[in-house]
Amino acid sequence: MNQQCGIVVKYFASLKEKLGRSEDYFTLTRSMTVSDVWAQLNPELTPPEQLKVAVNLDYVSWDWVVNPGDEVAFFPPVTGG
Amino acid sequence: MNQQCGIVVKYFASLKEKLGRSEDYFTLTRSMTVSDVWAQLNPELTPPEQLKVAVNLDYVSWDWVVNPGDEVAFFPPVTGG
Amino acid sequence: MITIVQETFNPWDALQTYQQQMELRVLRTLGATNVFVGSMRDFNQEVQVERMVLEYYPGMTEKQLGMITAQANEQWSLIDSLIIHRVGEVFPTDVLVLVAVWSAHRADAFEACRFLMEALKSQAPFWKKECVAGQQARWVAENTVGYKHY
Amino acid sequence: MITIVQETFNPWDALQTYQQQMELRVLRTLGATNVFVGSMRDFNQEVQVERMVLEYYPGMTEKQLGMITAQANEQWSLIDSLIIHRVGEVFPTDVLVLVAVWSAHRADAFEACRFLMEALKSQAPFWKKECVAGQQARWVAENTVGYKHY
Repeated sequence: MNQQCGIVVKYFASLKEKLGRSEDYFTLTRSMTVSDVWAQLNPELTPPEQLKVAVNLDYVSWDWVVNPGDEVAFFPPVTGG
Repeated sequence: MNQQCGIVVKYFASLKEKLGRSEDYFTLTRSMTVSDVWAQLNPELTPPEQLKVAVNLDYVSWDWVVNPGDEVAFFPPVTGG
Repeated sequence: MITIVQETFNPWDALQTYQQQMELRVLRTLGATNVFVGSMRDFNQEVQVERMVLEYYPGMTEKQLGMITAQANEQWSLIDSLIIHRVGEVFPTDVLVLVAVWSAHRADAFEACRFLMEALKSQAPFWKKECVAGQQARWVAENTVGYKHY
Repeated sequence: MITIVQETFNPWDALQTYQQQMELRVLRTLGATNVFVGSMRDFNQEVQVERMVLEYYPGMTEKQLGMITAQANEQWSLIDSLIIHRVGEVFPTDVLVLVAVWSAHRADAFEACRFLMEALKSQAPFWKKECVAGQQARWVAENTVGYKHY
């Protein structure tokens, strides 16, 4: 896989445990939103309503278009502090 | 002076310096409000508008009636903290 | 606890010491602590303040601080609180006041601590006299209101 | 300064150390410090929590904390701020988070500290998993809103 054409997808906390994995590598073959990325990688699971998504360490909405080289992350509401 | 019939009047901070004294002892000969007490002890000085008054360690208004044995205090707005 | 102190104090040491005296069963219920520390700046209204003298009204000051603490306990769900106020001669960087509030949840600690500070500044009989470089010492006229942003 | 720590820390020691490194010319401008300390209680929603595991998102967590600190600096007049957040395995009475804000005047310190805590709790990627006596470990679902009284 050419890293430049791929994206890294990370999962955290309860989502990571539910999916049983913490990271996916994925090669973009067409223009995709984060919503498309989720559907491609987790077709069996409708994303929980509260699920958050970040691209390159910033929060984005589900219609955000990803680019090759991006780091995408899905995670439940944060509970720190 | 019989302590039981008298009141102690205290002055603090800038008021104490202005008056040049920190305490007066005063024998009540009739029913008096704190306003009367001030007028009796400091006839030459109209009390500054912002001046605070306390009787027995609690804030009171200027029409509060004093009793023998009371501790009356006059002081400028507080500036602690 | 409410204390009036004549000597310089270190707020972090004071908090350490105070919290060390709490029982473990109390410590295990603490979720939130909010602390305010007020210290002496060397400038006030454009003039350089070299030192200050803090006067108070022994008896009334403690009573008023006790009353505002009781009010805070009525209004919020608090586990403990600590007020330490300095009096006497103070110099720049000296701590003037420490207010600390312990509670289970953060809203109570934040709000009660701020309430205590504002109430202290408007009710507790303390007066500051500033000694300004090259000028006669002057009494601070009045405290500012602290809730300016609301 | 923003720090993520893996080990137990004492908030009052941390503040002492941090403030000791400030320059005297900075210390002389400080009028107000507001500190929030969040610690682990042994009860949450009626069940006894024996320990917790705090997960975070290395990189994003620091970035988000940096962004909220920048926002606080835009909105209030601050001299310095410090955020320390614990991750990994924690036990009752352990400190989870410390937020400290230094300013010239108290309203800025109070408001910025509270803003930072609320922003941290809603934006910074940390997740708590509670290990409850006699039950399976469970992820905390969502943080409460802290401004309940306003």
